[in-house]
Amino acid sequence: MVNTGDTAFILVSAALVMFMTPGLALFYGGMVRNKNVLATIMQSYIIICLVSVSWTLWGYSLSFGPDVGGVIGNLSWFALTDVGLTPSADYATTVPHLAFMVFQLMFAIITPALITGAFAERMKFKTFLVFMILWSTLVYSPLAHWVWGSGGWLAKMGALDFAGGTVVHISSGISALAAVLVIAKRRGHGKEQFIPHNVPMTVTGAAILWFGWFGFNAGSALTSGGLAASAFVATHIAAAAAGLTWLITEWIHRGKPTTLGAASGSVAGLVAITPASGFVGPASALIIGGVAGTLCYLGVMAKSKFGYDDSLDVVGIHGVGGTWGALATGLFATVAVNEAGKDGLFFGNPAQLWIQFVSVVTTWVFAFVMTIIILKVLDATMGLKVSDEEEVRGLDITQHSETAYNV
Amino acid sequence: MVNTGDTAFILVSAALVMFMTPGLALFYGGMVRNKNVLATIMQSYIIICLVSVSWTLWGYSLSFGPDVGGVIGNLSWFALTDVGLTPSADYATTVPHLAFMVFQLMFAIITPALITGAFAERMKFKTFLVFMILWSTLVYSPLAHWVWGSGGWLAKMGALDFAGGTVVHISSGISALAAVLVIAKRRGHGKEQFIPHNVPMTVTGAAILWFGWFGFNAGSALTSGGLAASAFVATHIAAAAAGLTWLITEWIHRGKPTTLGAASGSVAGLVAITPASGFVGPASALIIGGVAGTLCYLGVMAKSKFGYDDSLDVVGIHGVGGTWGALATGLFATVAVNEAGKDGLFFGNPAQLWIQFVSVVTTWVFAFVMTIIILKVLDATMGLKVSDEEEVRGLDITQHSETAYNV
Amino acid sequence: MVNTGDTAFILVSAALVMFMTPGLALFYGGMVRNKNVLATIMQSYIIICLVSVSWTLWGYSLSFGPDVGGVIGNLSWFALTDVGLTPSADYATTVPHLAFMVFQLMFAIITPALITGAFAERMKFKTFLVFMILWSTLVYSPLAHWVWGSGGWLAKMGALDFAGGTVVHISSGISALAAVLVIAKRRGHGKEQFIPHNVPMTVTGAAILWFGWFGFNAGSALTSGGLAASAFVATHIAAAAAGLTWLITEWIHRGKPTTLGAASGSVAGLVAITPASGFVGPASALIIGGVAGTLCYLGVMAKSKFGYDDSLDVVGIHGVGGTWGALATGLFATVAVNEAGKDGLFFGNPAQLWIQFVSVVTTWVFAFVMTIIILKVLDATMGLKVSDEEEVRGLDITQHSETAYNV
Amino acid sequence: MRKIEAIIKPFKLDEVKEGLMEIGVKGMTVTEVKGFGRQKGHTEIYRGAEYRVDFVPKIKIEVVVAADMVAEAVKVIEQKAKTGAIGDGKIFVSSLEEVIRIRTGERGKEAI
Amino acid sequence: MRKIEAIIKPFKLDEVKEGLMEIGVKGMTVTEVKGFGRQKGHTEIYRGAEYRVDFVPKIKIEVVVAADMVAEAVKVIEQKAKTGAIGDGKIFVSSLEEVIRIRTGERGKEAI
Amino acid sequence: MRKIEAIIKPFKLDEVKEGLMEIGVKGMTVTEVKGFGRQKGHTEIYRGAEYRVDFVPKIKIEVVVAADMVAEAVKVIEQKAKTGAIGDGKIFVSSLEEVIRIRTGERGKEAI
Ligand SMILES: Nc1ncnc2c1ncn2[C@@H]1O[C@H](COP(=O)(O)OP(=O)(O)O)[C@@H](O)[C@H]1O
Ligand SMILES: Nc1ncnc2c1ncn2[C@@H]1O[C@H](COP(=O)(O)OP(=O)(O)O)[C@@H](O)[C@H]1O
Ligand SMILES: Nc1ncnc2c1ncn2[C@@H]1O[C@H](COP(=O)(O)OP(=O)(O)O)[C@@H](O)[C@H]1O
Repeated sequence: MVNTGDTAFILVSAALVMFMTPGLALFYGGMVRNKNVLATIMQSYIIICLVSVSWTLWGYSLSFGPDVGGVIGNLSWFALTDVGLTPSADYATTVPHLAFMVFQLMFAIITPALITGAFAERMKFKTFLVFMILWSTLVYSPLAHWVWGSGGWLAKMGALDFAGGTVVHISSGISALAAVLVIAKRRGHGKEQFIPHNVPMTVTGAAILWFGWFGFNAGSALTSGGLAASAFVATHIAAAAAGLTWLITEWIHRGKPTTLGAASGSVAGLVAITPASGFVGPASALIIGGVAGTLCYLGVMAKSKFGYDDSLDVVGIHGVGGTWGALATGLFATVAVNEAGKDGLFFGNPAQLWIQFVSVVTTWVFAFVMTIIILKVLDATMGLKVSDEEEVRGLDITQHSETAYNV
Repeated sequence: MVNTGDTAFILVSAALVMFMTPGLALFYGGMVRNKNVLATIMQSYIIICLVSVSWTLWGYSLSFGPDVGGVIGNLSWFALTDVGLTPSADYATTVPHLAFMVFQLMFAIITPALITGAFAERMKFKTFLVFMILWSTLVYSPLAHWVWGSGGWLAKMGALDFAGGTVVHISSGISALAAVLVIAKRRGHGKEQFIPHNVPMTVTGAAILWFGWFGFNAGSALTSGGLAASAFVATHIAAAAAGLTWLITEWIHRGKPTTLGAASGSVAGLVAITPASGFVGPASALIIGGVAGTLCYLGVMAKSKFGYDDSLDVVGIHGVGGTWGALATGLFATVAVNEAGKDGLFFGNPAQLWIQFVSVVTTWVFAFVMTIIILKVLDATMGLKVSDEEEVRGLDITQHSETAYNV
Repeated sequence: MVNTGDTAFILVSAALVMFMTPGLALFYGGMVRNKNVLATIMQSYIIICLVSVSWTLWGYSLSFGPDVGGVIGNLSWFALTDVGLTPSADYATTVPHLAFMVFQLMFAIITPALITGAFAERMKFKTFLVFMILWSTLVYSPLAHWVWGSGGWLAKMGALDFAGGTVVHISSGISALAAVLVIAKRRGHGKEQFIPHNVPMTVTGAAILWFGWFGFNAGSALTSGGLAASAFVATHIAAAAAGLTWLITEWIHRGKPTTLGAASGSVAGLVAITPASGFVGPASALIIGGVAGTLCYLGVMAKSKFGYDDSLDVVGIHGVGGTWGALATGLFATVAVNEAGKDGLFFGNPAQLWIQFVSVVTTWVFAFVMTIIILKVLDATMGLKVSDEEEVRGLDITQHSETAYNV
Repeated sequence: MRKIEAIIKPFKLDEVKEGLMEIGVKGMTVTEVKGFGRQKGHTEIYRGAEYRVDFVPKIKIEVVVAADMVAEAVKVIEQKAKTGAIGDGKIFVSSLEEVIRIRTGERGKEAI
Repeated sequence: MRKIEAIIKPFKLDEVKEGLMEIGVKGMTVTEVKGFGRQKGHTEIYRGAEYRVDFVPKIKIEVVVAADMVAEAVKVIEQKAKTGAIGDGKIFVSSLEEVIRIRTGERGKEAI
Repeated sequence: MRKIEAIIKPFKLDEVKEGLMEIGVKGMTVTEVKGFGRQKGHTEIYRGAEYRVDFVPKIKIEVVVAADMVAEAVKVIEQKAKTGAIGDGKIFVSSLEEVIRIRTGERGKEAI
């Protein structure tokens, strides 16, 4: 039976999660140089359009449709056949099936959008479009099915991922890592200074992300009530704690607390709490977030160490933060918060940590290998990177014949 | 009886729709030149203030108050007399009457705000204020009454308009057409290049519009449940599809896919799906949106053909998109989605298309004629356009003694 | 028992109120000079992080925990002990206690953030952090307890403050006054011109504030239904009316209606209606807002009269608006709107005005004295103001080693 | 070789540019500047306080031409930039010792 | 006719402008520039990486005056723009061949 | 004293600056300008309409040097700013009558 409160909550949550992707566009857009801001925003914006159509046609069916061997959904829900105004039998049984579908769609949108930060300022737009369709179909849908699909093998194994630590953050973070290994660095990387062109834009984006993340995590309770409230609180506290610890870490390391640091830190906290949000209490959330702020800061430092060009730190924030969060779920989860969950190591169940570890490794390997393959094929056929001259003139003009600001 | 879930949904939807008008302010503000951005934002912002007061005093009563001959409401609900904390007998019977009232108010705000794009960069602020009060009272309230008011003649005739294809989009789009025929062109129109001064601002505005539109369309179900979910999904899919088809159309036509195009296209899709959103399934929404993207692009092209100066393409997007959407409702509507609706032509009921056609033509004629009359009177009495010198210096300085950016 | 509709409403409201603080960051950020925009945004942003942690640990317990002599809560809810997934016995009995807690947290965040406008462009970041922790603990928590805490003495006395006229606006406005008396003026104050560097940013911030304020005021009903709808409507109408009257007042006074004026006016209206929003009908809201627009304009004028440097007019808007609103509640309140409320003077109960007056004076004195003390101590120990040279170079570079815009 | 600097009203830029191109000028450099002069600035109002802004947005055009082109170029700028209203701007002519095209190393007239 | 170009600290603009007006200068043109010199730039930090920014915001004032005014104008600028701290800037004086007021076509001294 | 003005491609600024520092130049002033010349601009597209943008972003460097440094400084700029592609820019050299350091009042060579 459809419950009006639950439905209101899921629909509003879906709207909030949708709003995250434009938020991400601003978060990323502010960090690139002037000449690439539109191209960066565009990558997020067009993914909303692109994935919405592919998800409607086949993505949802592959992810959540009737299970095929624990690995993938079949295509019997193609074009949303059988996805109607009444609840589904398997998912979110108090809200219309369409509401669950569209809530999931918003996750399917933002996940590939997260990756775009890795190759910002240098990818060909045409190739980008093809990459995103392929990635969404070949990487996201299987992963979503494994973890959240009825019959998915990771779900059956008992892996906990409340709102997307593996499916969303590890998958995007590790695919980002694969991408920066395949796509050549930006011209001048390591020599020229790539300074954010508009930090207020980035902070605005971070704020929209934070705002939308309430829908992301609390909405993942799929009902309105205690669990949603608990996830909401955990989300907020972790973000706040991570904002502070990132700030403190850089204050110690570099001698200054920065605005971009506070914003980055809070996003790192949101990433880390995502898989745990519906399984842990407020004090655990404080710790998970607090650790994430410092850990992701170190994760970002890694790129200069290893020399890869992860333009906007997708690996350092989503890869590291998502991994930490998925493992931390195995540490801090407690059935006191969520009966449908499990206890973690700190609540007497070390097995859960192992399960989490397996799900993390699986996601790492799967996302990495698949992304490498897709990109290698595209490199050979369409080319990944714009020409040197196009890079110098900027993607806004060369890919889109636009300039962001005309004063 | 008041249902908490429904009420939560309507109130949040009202908040979302309210947020659309500032979103519109950014959408429009980014497209004008630097020197007119504040004046453009101001036109939307002050309409929120202005129409909220007039709606409270007389607008709501005229639109939804006790029917007078199918044409208008009477004034017995002046200053919200009898509009209270319990549900009304006629509208949204599971939510407080005040909630329904304020939800409708948000529609009454954004509709005139949409028109401002047509005469952006050139209208006198004082005349503008008077125009908006008159238009809201003499054009919007009657139309709203005909289509949504209890006893309204278009409603009785069976015209379907779920969330405002005729009342909101055709009325604003056609009034925009009337306006650009009466108000002189901008200096330098056709010679100088009017390039958007801040495209990220426009995309941000488009994103806020999209986000708020969930409240607009899904909220128009007036309850939280299957219908709301269905309208939500239709809305999102149409926007996505239109974003893609606009992009593809311009890619073919001009050789480049633009960010502004993706944003404009998705808005066109949102416009077109509005009247249909609660009557059609996802596949139909995909088609309605997909067609809208291309159609509105052509609609925008029309202005250079005919030479009128519709600064920000209100005719091309809202006039064309609204008309298409209202007619498409007559094609794709199905009682399978909404029992309270009708079947359209493709579901065996060609009569509905005729009814839609009548409601479209009526709205066209009424909005056009009324707007011409109001503007002619104002032109004769107060003057519509700022002086040449004021236009050159910009409206921000001359109308408001402000400059947007001081670096 | 947890009600899904109420919970959905409170959680979404909490998200909306959270979003207000970044909105405030933009509202304030646009008004400062280029070189201080990040520092200004940062002050709001980091308060979100800081207060969320302190609130989780001790703030909530002090404010809402078991009463100690009507003056403060005890620390038995430290780190949210006993604050769980089921409703509390005392507060919001149809939503999870955690939901109520997090809703209140958002108020605890924005209140100190409001003060930052007073000393914008000149405070040392390190001292600022300490100040905020102290203020939140020593000023906000007691006030919140007195007015909203179970057993609080102002509550027992019958003072009405629906959503924070005293707790939020007077407390921040008067603390702002205290702050500008203690912290030295900006260099060049009264000689140089401090012009807002980005008015569209400020208007965007105002719009987000307005949007979030629906959660603030309507959410304070703590249930979804008639009262929430009524508060929602009152909020919106007051904002609109105040936007208009501020505009008219400055039009008469200075000869021009400004965008910043419309935005400031609507915020003033939102401030003034806050304590009254759940106790008054729409017509009263129209008056309360209308008066607020003019009154706060005069309040802002006062600063040049008295010569203090309240950078962004916290005193004029929150101090004056909050005081007017708290008193107006004593005039316009009616049990016809809220049975749990009282009648005000205009509804036959002059005693209520006296009670409101007492609560206003109490809050004035308490906030003023406490803030003076805290700042004097910090001045002696850490120093409040950056050096002259740092002020000239700007806080962004000197406090955070960042620049906002790099074109 | 002479350098002509002209401070003009921003909306006259296109006309001046066209005019110069017509007489054979191949290049120029343009800067956004703020001018102070007989033309009044304006007043801005923020929260009821009035601020005087004395500087007016102007465009500075720099064109380097051979000595024999100066008179003609100046005439074109005068004609095209003129509105007759106060604030039309100024033209300054100075002499250059050397002009070099970076791409080719050409000097003097060839370099322009 | 001489052109005086002064590179000064931005917050000194108003004082310099007032000073010049007092001695009878009627107009000037101002440009936002970035200066590099003995005055150190600063370090910025983004996501833990340090960036050196060598350029410091400066204001360039251009004033054209009759030859007999140069000394006085230069003196005024020197006085008003001086803080004594490094980075106060430079004044460059050059000669102009011609000055024209676009509005009237006046040349030379009358055109200033 | 000579003033060298160089209009260069923006991304060459750092190299040119380094080059000049190496030969002992202590300061310079940089302005963002828009150039028009043989190098084509580009087309922008907004809502299906094409707009020609003729102006290309350039950087103007101004360096004042003693007369005996001019040749070397020009050479360095030529080398560092050159890509060989159209639009590399120009160098203009003019003479100054006087140079003053505001901070100290030094004149001439000492002031640079
Ligand atoms: N003495 C001067 N030195 C440099 N620039 C000047 C001077 N006088 C005027 N200008 C520039 O010329 C512009 C126009 O001058 P103004 O006195 O306003 O009007 P007009 O050109 O009609 O005499 C000013 O805005 C300023 O940029
Ligand atoms: N040789 C030069 N050529 C052009 N501009 C210069 C030169 N040297 C200095 N400047 C300008 O003067 C400004 C101040 O110079 P700087 O060496 O920092 O301090 P000071 O003026 O006290 O000697 C610089 O920022 C730069 O804009
Ligand atoms: N006659 C000129 N006067 C002033 N600036 C010029 C002139 N010609 C060219 N420039 C500047 O030099 C830049 C480069 O010139 P361009 O003709 O495009 O290429 P190139 O330098 O290779 O000849 C232009 O963008 C413009 O800024």
